[in-house]
Parts: sequence; C-alpha cells; structure tokens
Amino acid sequence: MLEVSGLVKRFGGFTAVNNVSFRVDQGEILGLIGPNGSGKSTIFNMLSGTLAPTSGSILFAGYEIAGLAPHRIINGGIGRTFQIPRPFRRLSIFENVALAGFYGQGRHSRAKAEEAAERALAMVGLPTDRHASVDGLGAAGLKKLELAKALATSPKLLLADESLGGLDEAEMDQAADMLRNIRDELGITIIWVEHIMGVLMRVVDRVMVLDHGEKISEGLPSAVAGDPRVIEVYLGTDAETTQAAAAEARRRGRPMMLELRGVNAGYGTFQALFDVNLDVKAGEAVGVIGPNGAGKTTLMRVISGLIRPSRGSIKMEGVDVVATPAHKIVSLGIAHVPENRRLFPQLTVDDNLKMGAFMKDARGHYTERLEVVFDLFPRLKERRHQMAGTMSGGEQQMCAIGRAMMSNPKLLLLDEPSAGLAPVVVQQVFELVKRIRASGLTVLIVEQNVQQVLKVVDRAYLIEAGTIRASGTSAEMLASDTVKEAYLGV
Amino acid sequence: MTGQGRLAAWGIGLAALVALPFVYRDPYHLHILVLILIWSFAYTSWSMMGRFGLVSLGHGGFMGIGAYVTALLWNHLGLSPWIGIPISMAAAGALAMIVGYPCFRFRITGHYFVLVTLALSGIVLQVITATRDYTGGSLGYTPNRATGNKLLALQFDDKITWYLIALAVWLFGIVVWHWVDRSMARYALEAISEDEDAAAAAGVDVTAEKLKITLLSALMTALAGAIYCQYQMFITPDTVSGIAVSLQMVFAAIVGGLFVSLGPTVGAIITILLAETLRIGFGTKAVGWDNLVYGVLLVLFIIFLPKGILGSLLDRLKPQRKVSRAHEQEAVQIARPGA
Amino acid sequence: MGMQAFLDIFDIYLLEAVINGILLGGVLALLALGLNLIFGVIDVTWICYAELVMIGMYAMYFMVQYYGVSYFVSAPLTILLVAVLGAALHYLVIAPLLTAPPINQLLATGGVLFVLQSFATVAFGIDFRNLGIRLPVLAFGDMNFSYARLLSFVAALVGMVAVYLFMTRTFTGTAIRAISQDRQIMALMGVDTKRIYLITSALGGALAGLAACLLVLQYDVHPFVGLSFGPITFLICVLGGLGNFIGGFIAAFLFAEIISLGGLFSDLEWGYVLAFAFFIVMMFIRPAGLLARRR
Amino acid sequence: MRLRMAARLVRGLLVAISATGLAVSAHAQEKKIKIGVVFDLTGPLAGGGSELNYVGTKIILDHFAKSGVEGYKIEAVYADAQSKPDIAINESVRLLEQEKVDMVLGFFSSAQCVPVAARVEQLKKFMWMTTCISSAVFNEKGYKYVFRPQASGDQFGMMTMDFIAQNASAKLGKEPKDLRVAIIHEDGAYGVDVSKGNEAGAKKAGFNVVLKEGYSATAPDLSALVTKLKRAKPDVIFHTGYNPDITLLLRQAREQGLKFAALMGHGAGYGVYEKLKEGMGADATYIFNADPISIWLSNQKTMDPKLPPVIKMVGEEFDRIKPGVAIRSAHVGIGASNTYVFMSDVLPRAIKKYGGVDPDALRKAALDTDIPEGGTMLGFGVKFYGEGTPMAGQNERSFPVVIQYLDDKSHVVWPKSQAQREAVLPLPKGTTYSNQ
Repeated sequence: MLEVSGLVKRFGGFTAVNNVSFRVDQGEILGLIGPNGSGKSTIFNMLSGTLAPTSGSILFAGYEIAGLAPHRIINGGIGRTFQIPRPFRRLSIFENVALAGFYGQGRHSRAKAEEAAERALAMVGLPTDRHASVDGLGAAGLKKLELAKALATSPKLLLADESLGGLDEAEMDQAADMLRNIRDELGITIIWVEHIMGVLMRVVDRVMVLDHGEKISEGLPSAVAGDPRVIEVYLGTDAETTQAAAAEARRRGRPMMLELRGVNAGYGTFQALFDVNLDVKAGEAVGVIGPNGAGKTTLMRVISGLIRPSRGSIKMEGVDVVATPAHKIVSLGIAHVPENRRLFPQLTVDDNLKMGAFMKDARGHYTERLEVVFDLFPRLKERRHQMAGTMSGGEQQMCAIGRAMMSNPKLLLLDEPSAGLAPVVVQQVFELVKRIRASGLTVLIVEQNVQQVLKVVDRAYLIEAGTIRASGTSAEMLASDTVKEAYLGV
Repeated sequence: MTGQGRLAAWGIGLAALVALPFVYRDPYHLHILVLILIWSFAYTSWSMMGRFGLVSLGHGGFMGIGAYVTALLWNHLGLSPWIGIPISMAAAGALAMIVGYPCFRFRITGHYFVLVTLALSGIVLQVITATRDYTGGSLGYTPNRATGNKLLALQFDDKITWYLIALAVWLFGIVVWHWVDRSMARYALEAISEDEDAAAAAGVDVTAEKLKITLLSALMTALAGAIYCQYQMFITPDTVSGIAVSLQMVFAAIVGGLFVSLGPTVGAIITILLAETLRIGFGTKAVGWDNLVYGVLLVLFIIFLPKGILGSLLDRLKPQRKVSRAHEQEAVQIARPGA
Repeated sequence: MGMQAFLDIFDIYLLEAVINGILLGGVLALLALGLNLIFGVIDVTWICYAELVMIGMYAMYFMVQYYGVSYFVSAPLTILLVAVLGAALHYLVIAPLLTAPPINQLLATGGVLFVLQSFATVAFGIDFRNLGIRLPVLAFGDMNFSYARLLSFVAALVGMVAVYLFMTRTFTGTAIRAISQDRQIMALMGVDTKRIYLITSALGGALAGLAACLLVLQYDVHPFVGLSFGPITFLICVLGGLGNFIGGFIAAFLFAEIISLGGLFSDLEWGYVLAFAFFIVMMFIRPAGLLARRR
Repeated sequence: MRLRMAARLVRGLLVAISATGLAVSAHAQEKKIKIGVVFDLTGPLAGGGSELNYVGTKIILDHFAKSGVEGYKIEAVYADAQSKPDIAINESVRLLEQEKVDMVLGFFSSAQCVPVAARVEQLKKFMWMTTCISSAVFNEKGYKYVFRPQASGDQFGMMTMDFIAQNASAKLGKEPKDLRVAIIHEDGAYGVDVSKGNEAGAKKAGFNVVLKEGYSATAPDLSALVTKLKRAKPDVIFHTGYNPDITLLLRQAREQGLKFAALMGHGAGYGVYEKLKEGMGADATYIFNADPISIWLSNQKTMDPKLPPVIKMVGEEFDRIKPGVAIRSAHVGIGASNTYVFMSDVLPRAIKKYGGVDPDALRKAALDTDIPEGGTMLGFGVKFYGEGTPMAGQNERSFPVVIQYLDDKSHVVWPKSQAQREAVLPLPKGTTYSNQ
C-alpha cells in the first residue's frame, strides 16, 4: 500500500530524516517510535505533503506522491492527525469534521460531506449535534476531534500522530481500542506514532524504531522491545551503578532549596500537571524522568515562573514564588536552561552570555562570571565571537548552560539537555553536567535519556501523564520495573 | 429568532427601504443615503476577505480600476457602462489574481500581505496620476454626459433611481455575503485563517480557496467603484483609489463589525454620518476637529470594541451563540513546539 | 525613442540624478531606521511613524522660528519630545493590544495617524511652515548638491552607527536584539520585556525626532507632510527585512534611485510606480527581505 | 478623559442631527437671500490662497448683511471643502438641498469648480464662481446657471507668454525662435488649463518649448524634474502650482543649481507672497506672477469713484483680521471684488427687475450685467458670454495682469495700460537663479 524508499529531509545543515525506507501493507497497523527529535513527525509531514522531501520516493497505491501539495495527497486517500490537536475554533465540532468530509474527498456534494461527518463523529464518540462548540472539548475530546477530521476524509491510510499524549489511563485505553476498531471495521491502514509504549505495543502489528533520523529496528512488538539497540536508545547500555552511596551522604543534613507542594498547572483547558510534590535540597542533583508529553517541561516552566500554577505552592529557600513574575524569579537564584536550548541564534556567544547577566546584580559581576563560565567551558572562549546559531549542538548546549550560569544561580534547571543531539555529543553533555555538579551547584534536570541522567543525579522522580509515579535514588530507579514499563511497555 | 421570523424581518425591512424615497424625499438626505449604500457595498466587499484574516490594503486599487476603467471606456470608446463595468471588474479581478497568486503561493501573510497590498494601491494611484493625459491626473475625471439614452449610459438625474440602484447593489452584496457564509468555502476559509497546515491536512487547497475569495472581493469592490463613479459623475484618484480609501474600508468594516453581515453597513452608516455631522456640527468654526474625533474613536474601537459596534451588540443580545466567537480576536498561535 | 535620444540620456545630469538619488536615499534611510527598530523588536507597524516626524518638525519650527531658540538647542529638545511621544504611543495604544492580532495594532496606529494629523491641523493650522534656514549649496561644475541632504545622509550614517553601538555595546541594546529573536524566554534572563519595549519605543521615537530635525531643513511642515513619506518608508523596511538595519539601509537607496531615475526618464509618478512594482516583485523573490536567504 | 470625549461627541451628534432636522421647518417667510459660500479652510489649498479668498468674500458679505439689499436680508452659510473635490460637491449639494440656500458662491480650486458646476447646473440652481479659473468649467458645456466674473485659465497662460514675447528681443536679447521656454504645471484642472494657454501662447510667439511636464501637487520630491529642467536649459520657466510644491520646486532648484532668466508664475501659490518669502527668502524677489490685479494696486484714477472707499474698507477689515501681513494678497481682493460685483450689481437687478432671488431671476440679472472697464475693483469690466457661445457664463471682459515682486512689494508690469513700473528682466546677475 505504501512504499517509502531512501527518504531524506534536511533543514539547512541538519538532517532530520536520513535515508529511511519502509513499507506498510494493506490493513496493517504500524507503530512508529523513537525518542524526541528522532524524525517521526518529519516523516509524517512528508507523507502528508506538509513538507517536501529533500530526496527519496513515496509510492502510495502505486503512485508517486512525494512533494505533492497536501490537499492532493489528502484527496488521494491519506488522512492525518496532528500531535498537538489543531482544531478550527471558529467552527463548530460538526463543521470541523464536515469541512474535512467536503474537501478531503475532492469536493463532492455537501450532503455527502455531512453524512461522512456524522459517521466519523459517531465512530470516535463525539456528539453529532451541529452547533456544539469546540471550546467545550477537553484534551481527550480534542484528540477525538482530530481523529474524526482525519476519518471524514475517508482515508485508506491514516497517519495518527501521538493520539494519546495528555490523556489519562482510561482514556488511553479507549483511544487505543478506537484505533483498532478503525482498522477492523473500516479496513483503514494505520501508521501510529506514540510515546506511551505500553498502549502502543498492545495494539500495533509491527513496530519501526527511529533514532536521529535513521531507522534502527523494525519488527514485531515483542522482538523490538527486546532489541538491544532499542533498549540502548531508551535506557542506555552500560548499566554501571551510580554514586548512590555518595549521594546518600550528600543528601543528609542539607537545607531545603526548592519545594513543590500539590502543584497543578496547564494550558487553557489542558491540564499538564496533577498535584505534583517535589523537593530539591541544596547541593543535590535531582532528575525527573518520564516519556514525552508527561509534563516534564511544564514542570520546569512552572518553577521558573513562565507558567502560573493553577493550584499549589512553590517555595524557593522558603519564599513562595507563585506570584512572582518570571523575570524576578531569576534574581532569587533560579536559572532555567530551556528545552532545545533556545539560544539567540543571531547573537554571538558573547552576547548570549551577556544576556544571561542582564540582571542588575549580575551586571556588576559580569567579567568575573565570564571567567567562571569560560573556565568551565573553555570551548566557549574560543567561539565567543561566533553566531550562536552556527555552532554545533553540543557547543550550543554549553552556551545555553553557560548563559544560565552567568546570573550566578543557586539552582540550575536543565530541560532535556540531550534532546536532538548525536549520541557522542549526548555523552559530552552529561560530562558537562557532572562538571557543573562538581562546582557545587544544585541541579534539577529533566531527561528522557534515563540511563545517562541516572548516572549524574543523586535522586530521581518518574513522571507520567502529569503525575509523579515513583521516586528514589538513582540505583533504585534504574532497577525499578515501573520505569522499564513506562519506557518499553513491557 | 426563528428562520421564518428572520426572513419576515428582512422582508419588512427591505420593503421599508424600497418605499422610503417615495415617502421621504429630502434630496440631501437621499444623497447621503445613496452614498452610504454604495460605500456599504464597498465595505461589505472588503470584509468578504477581511473577515478571514486577509487584511488587504489593496482594495483602493480595485475600486479605482472599477471607476476609472468604466469612465475611460465610456469617454474614449463610447462603450456603455453596461459593458464597461464588467470589463473593469475583469481588469480588477485579473490584477487581484496577479498579485494574489504569488502571495498565497509563497505564503505571504500578516504584515507582509498588508504591505504588499498597500504597495498595490500605491501603484494604481500613481498610474492613474501619471497617465494624466487620459485620466486627468490628480484633478479628477468626469464621464461625459450622455446625449442619447440615459439608461444605456447609466446616468440618471433623479435621486430616487439612484437610491434604488444603490439599494439593489447593496442587497446584492449582502446576499453574496450570506451565500459565502453558508457555503463550505466559509468553513475552509475560517480553517485557513486559523491554521493553514491543518486546513491543508483536511484536504483544503489553501491557495485556490484564498484566490477565489480574493477574486470575488476584488470584483465586487470594482463594481462599487464603477457605481460610485456613475453616481457622482466625478472621480479623483484620491477618492476612489489609493491607500487612504483602503484604510477607510478597513476602519469602517472594523467599526461596524467584521464578522456579521450588516457590520460593514453599520460601519458605513456610522463613519459617514459621523463625518457629515461632525463637519456640519463643527462647521468652519473649528476646522480639523472632525478628523480628530474620528481618529480617537477609531483607536478606542480597536482597543475596546474590536468586534465592532454591531458585532459587540449582537454578542450582548445573544450570549448563547451557536459557536462562541470569543476567540475571534485572539492571535492565531504561530509558534508550535518541535518541528 | 531614437537611439541618439536614448544615448543623450547618459550625460552629466544622469550622474546628478544618481547622486541625488543617493542623497534622497539618506533621507529615506534615516526614516526607515527608527521604524525598523520598532518593527523588528516589537513586531508592530507604526503606520503613524511619519506623523511623529511631522510633530517633531512642528516642534523644530516653533522653537526655532517662533521662540528664537537656536537650531542646535532645539534639536535635542525635539528628539526628547518625540521620544516621549513614542513611549506614550506604546504605553497607551500598543501595550493594551499586544495580545491582539498584529493587524489590530497596525490599524490602531492608523487611528493615531488621523489623531496626529488633525491635532496638528487644530493646533497649528493648515499653513505650510518653513524653518527659514537656508543652507549653502555644494557645486561641482554643472552638478549641485544640497547641504541639507548631505546632512541627512551623514546623520543617517551617524544614526546607524550610534544605534549599532548602542545595540551591541550595552546590556539593554543586546536585550533589544535578543528580544526580537526569542521573545518568550527573555523572562528567563531576568529581562522585563515591558520595560524593553518601552525603551525601544522611546528610541524609535527619538530617531523619528532626529529625522524631523533634518527633514525640516528640506521640507515645509504641514499637517499632511507625513503622507508624502509614510508609505514608502514601510515598504523600505519590509524590503530590507523587518528589523534588518543594513537591509533597510540598502533598500532605501535602491528605492531612492528607482524614484530618482524613473522620474528622470518620464513623468515623476512613474518613478513611484516602478518602485512599488519593484517592491511587489521582490516580495515574491525574497519575502524575508533583501539580505535574507530564500525561505 | 476618553469617556468625557465620548460624551461630548454624543452630545454634539445629537445637537447636529436635531439642527439639520429643524433647518427644514425653520425656512422662514421673510424676504431674504441665503448664500452658500464654499472655500477650503483646511487641507493644502487653504494655505494656497483659498482661505484668503474666504476672508475677502466674508468681508463683503458681512458689509452687505448690515444694510441688506433692496429689502432682502443677506444670510451667508459657510462651508469648508477641505481641499477635496468630493467634499466640495457634497457640501454644495448639502447647502442647496439641506440648508436651502438660494445660490452657491466661491470655489477656489478648479478641480472643485468643474464637478460642482455640473452638479449645480443639473439641480438648476445658481452658481457664482469667484476664484477658480479653469476654462474646462464652461468649455462647450452650455451651462445656464453658472457664471464667473474671473478671468479664465488660458488667459493667464497667454498673458505671461505675451509679456515675454513682447520683451524677448529687447530685454533678453533673443529672437523668439531662439528663446527656450519650459512649461511646468501641477496636474490639476488649474495647472493643465494654464499650461494650455502657455502652449498656445508659445506657439503664437514662436518660442522653442524645451520641456512641458505636469506633476502632482502633492509629490514629495521634485529633484528629478529639476534635473530635467537643467538638462533642457530654458531661458524662461512658466510654472503653475499651488503650495508647497512651488516652495519645494524652487528650493530644490536652488540646491541643484538651476539657472534661468525669468520665472513666470500663474496665480494660486504664486499669489501668496508671504509664503514665497517664508520659503525662499530674498529669492522670492523678481518672480513674476499672473493674477487678477490686487485691488490695492489697481489704477484708482480710472476706476468707478464709488469703489476706492470699498477697497479701503476691505483693507482695514483685512488688517484687523490678519494683522502684520506685508503684502495683502491679491486673493483677498479677488474674493472681495467678485463677490462685490454680485452683491452690488447682479443681486439688486434680480430683485428689482426680475422680482426675486430664484435661480432664473438671478440668471437673467447676470446676463444683463454690463460693467465697463474700470467698473470693478480689479480694474476689468464684466459682461458674460451669452447662451449658445462656447464659453457661456464666462466674463468676456476680465483679464489678469502680470506683476513682479520687488522690494517686498508687488508691482504691475503688464499690460502696458495698467503697468506701474518697468519689469526687471532678466534676473540680475548675482541673484540665486540668474543665468547671466
């Protein structure tokens, strides 16, 4: 049904998808997995025409569709959902789906479109009331709407992008069943991208694993879960024991630095965190692990004040910071290295570091801090006049951490420092984290790369679907079945 | 209101409007009414695309083409406006396609789209001025008085005829508005205005849909220009083309309310009456005050009543609308995490 | 046009037109500088930018002509005044609309345009006012150049350098550049974005004030003087790439040359027609500005 | 603050609406003539002379309002055309149909005269144009109710050409065929019309026209035009413009080193010496201008003896309204004199002979007008071309004069009959624009 060969996509110098080939057979459900930034969404975007491939061929039902305009591909029988639901809020639920029913099938009659909309809505279990507003839908409802829109285009092949993120357990199971039903009842072939492995592994016929834009494994779910390369990607290989004992020693008798109690937070109607409790003591390194979409980044944003929690308290050295604006939280000694580094690409390394020292108190110590950062990362000194955007990923991560350290923080928040980096570089980044630790700074680090992170932290929390599921020392966490299940679904 | 009740209300309103000039004959007030109707039609034409986030400042250009091409064909070739108007509309439509296609193809949106269309109005204005040997330049242009058949020349001396013509044209605009509002094209355009990628993923040919509404809007605007010319029998580059006219359309549509069919009409009534009463009210005693008030009102409207007078009023009257439109003025989210 | 007639165009006057184009470019570049700053940093189009310049020109006129203050004392006062005006514009009109669609901000400043124009009409009347300062003329044989224009040209250069130094050497300047690249994470740097916006607006206003001080040497001031320059300034900024100072600078000269030479070969308006058409074509070829890579 | 503004606005609106409504019913039965007066009080034309015309006109109307005319009360309703033709049309229609004025009077810009005349004629109302000069208003239109005592545009253009033609060999030392002339003009009805007269005059005189070009009065930059002029090397430049385009052109001409022997202006912007002086300083000296003669310069010896006191009265009133103006612009006199002709000659006749102030009475009275040369403050006489002639409604006896600005005064230098002194031609050596 679908035959992809030699698919490549480059963005500037960055290769997001590198020479991927695969095929999907009629009536199959193919699971597509891989860590963040491994190229899953990019492949979806090429299959659906949102992006044109740099090279390679995509044969769908015998026709070459690579590079066609999206509406032609959709009309040709491929439907897709988006990772983050993108409903049309100015239209009612019914109109959203009817729109897809009308245009998605090459614009036949309106009556037929409405018929298709009713069928699709019934299929996913949304009301077929014509006037119901999108605004009333919660996270699960939006995901359903996304699916209904794709179904209304009467696809032969459905590209389902992370249909489960942000749902609770019951909703997840329901959604997984729905995908199965779609295949069984409508005979629609499905490619499914998902991070929640447990559910995915139960439903799919075959799994394909991507890492850094390349296919590293393919096969039956059970086989893939046991594939050492896959385990390496998700959990790391050298399972050497951590410095648990040292950590334990360090932990004792330290004053409390950061204290979260009953924190709830989200975006609009979407709740991302549920009653999160978390402690970080002075001098400690604490990790937060969990699959994509579990709420890790939201947690970081809540601490640094970018998002106001809807409930709960956050105390930094005993001071409640819930009502403090983000730019003032920095002066309390919290520095946040955001996900994907977020450097100012068109500024030099020097200027980026300068921004880190923008605060009044920090400006006075600008030169001293620069020394400290350059001591820690000599590479940055060499690159100081280079545009930040032109450096390698590892160097950029150095720069991002260096920028955060310019404000002379007490607590460093690191959000996925390894995301999107090559394995060798990931190694280097964790070396950096170790060095920072050694300098005595308190660190809270969020990571998908369980193995690596557990090597550098004293303690860790496992977060899943916005809730803390487990916590313990690094060694305890590594041995935990809960962690394994969360990652590999076994 | 039920569908039937609504239809009845429209019917009664229309009958009253048609009957009006036969009952009330004050010529100056009729003159103002005719102007309001013609401009309402122009503003409605603009809002056809404006309501979908396609803010064009090029409509001054389309209007200018409608007026000038019609008048030029009449004066130089003796072509009746009955033929000249379709030709002028086609010319405006062609221009809209020439500029619109690359704009939509290359996804020029937001500020950039506004500024490209702004340049378009500028071009039309300057071309009219530069070809002064034919168009009379900035001094303006008068269609020749018909010597023969007035109907053929579309020139009438009495206000009632013009009032009825303007009413018909205006009604045509409202009907087209409703026709688009009920069509699938509206769904597609609303979707496009929110999220082009997602709309494409639902199978919508984004470029084609945008082009279609732009074409429709440009054709109607050109018609408005031609009618204005035939009524006033005098046009200048500044009154029917250029950036000022484009801005006037945008402002009036916003003041009245972009998202309801009668919004632009309400906008025309308010802006024209405001301008007239302020000018007459202040008269020669305090020159410049009328525009000052006008400007302050515009700023206040955009800040406090972005949905316009009629839009806000309807919201107030009908708190439970079928689809909440509270988000209509929210910025469309541009940044999306992770590519 | 015959061949000879065509060749006749290439004379000393063509050169003069070219150089006059460059000098006009200086004026336009100066105008584009401040607008570009606002555009690039706050992502807002001040449709009324040229009207701020107009108010500044009136301030110069009244101080110099009416109260007899020396030009060099009036100039900094004017720059200060327009800077305050710029900050006020941001505080009163833009700030309440920052979360609204960009189009609404653009239109609100359009309303301010009306307000400023009619305010000037009410306050100063419709007379054309002239500063009455007549600078000498620089002559090279048959070619003559105006000092006033040379001055604007130099000021545009100096203004650019000054803005460049401010933007690169100071913390605030660096923050202004950074905020245009990633608005959302500025808070993580301890930067209060509201304050930076206010500073940027004042700076944009100050540059409009500077432009006013120089334009008043060349043009009569009247309430509608802004309309002569406003639209073309926006186009220059977009053509150069929003927020791209060098791009804006180059675009100003390109535009000025097209206007100057286009007007030489035919009626003056054709220069503008060509310039606008050039703009539209360039938008399709380089939508992100002259110096940007193709998307 | 904003609220109070809004409240005031609402109140203003209510007042205005009720006022317009009441105006209809308050049309009283007393004997009175209501005159709608339209000039530009805002926009670029206001500064170009329209406002001065308004002042002159108002002085005369106020003067007659004191005594009334033949038992009729005089009521003037003023409107601002805002320098825009469409507003001029709207206001004229409003005055005639809403304010129920008996006639409209005034109009500065030719761009307004042309469409307004067509509209007024269509409404069969009476129109008396005091100022605008475009011949396009009448050309072959056959209007019945539109009259203009003012000279027409082509007469302006012919007059300056004639002046140069008569002086070319004596003063400029060139045969007509060797004399290079450039004709530039703003592209409105006014500029186009005058330039046509220029062209006809140049052809008649046999000059070598090296450049003829129009431009928009609102153009922000005229340096390309100046370069073209430099390339064409004209001896005499015939220019028609408003302000600020005149100031801009002459400033850029100075900066770019344009040289010539004489500059001939044609009214409008060139009629307001104050502005020329403000913009150009000493360079405003020696400029020529064709305009109806200033009432303060006209030859009072050959004038109807009842007029000099009126001139004096206008001058005193003007000084009271606008103190400290060096040269009382000719525009004031144009408005005053042409209004005076109507009030003192046409209107009394309409009332006495034709029994009222309806359009037909006014029209018949206007057609009867026969004022000999010297019978108006502007020196010329008044007699209108009759029905059936191409210029029906135009005064056949009006003529402009050529004046020159010297020592901050204007002096009539042409035609010979009105001349007060010899023209300074060419520009003296050492002056900014001199090509000597």
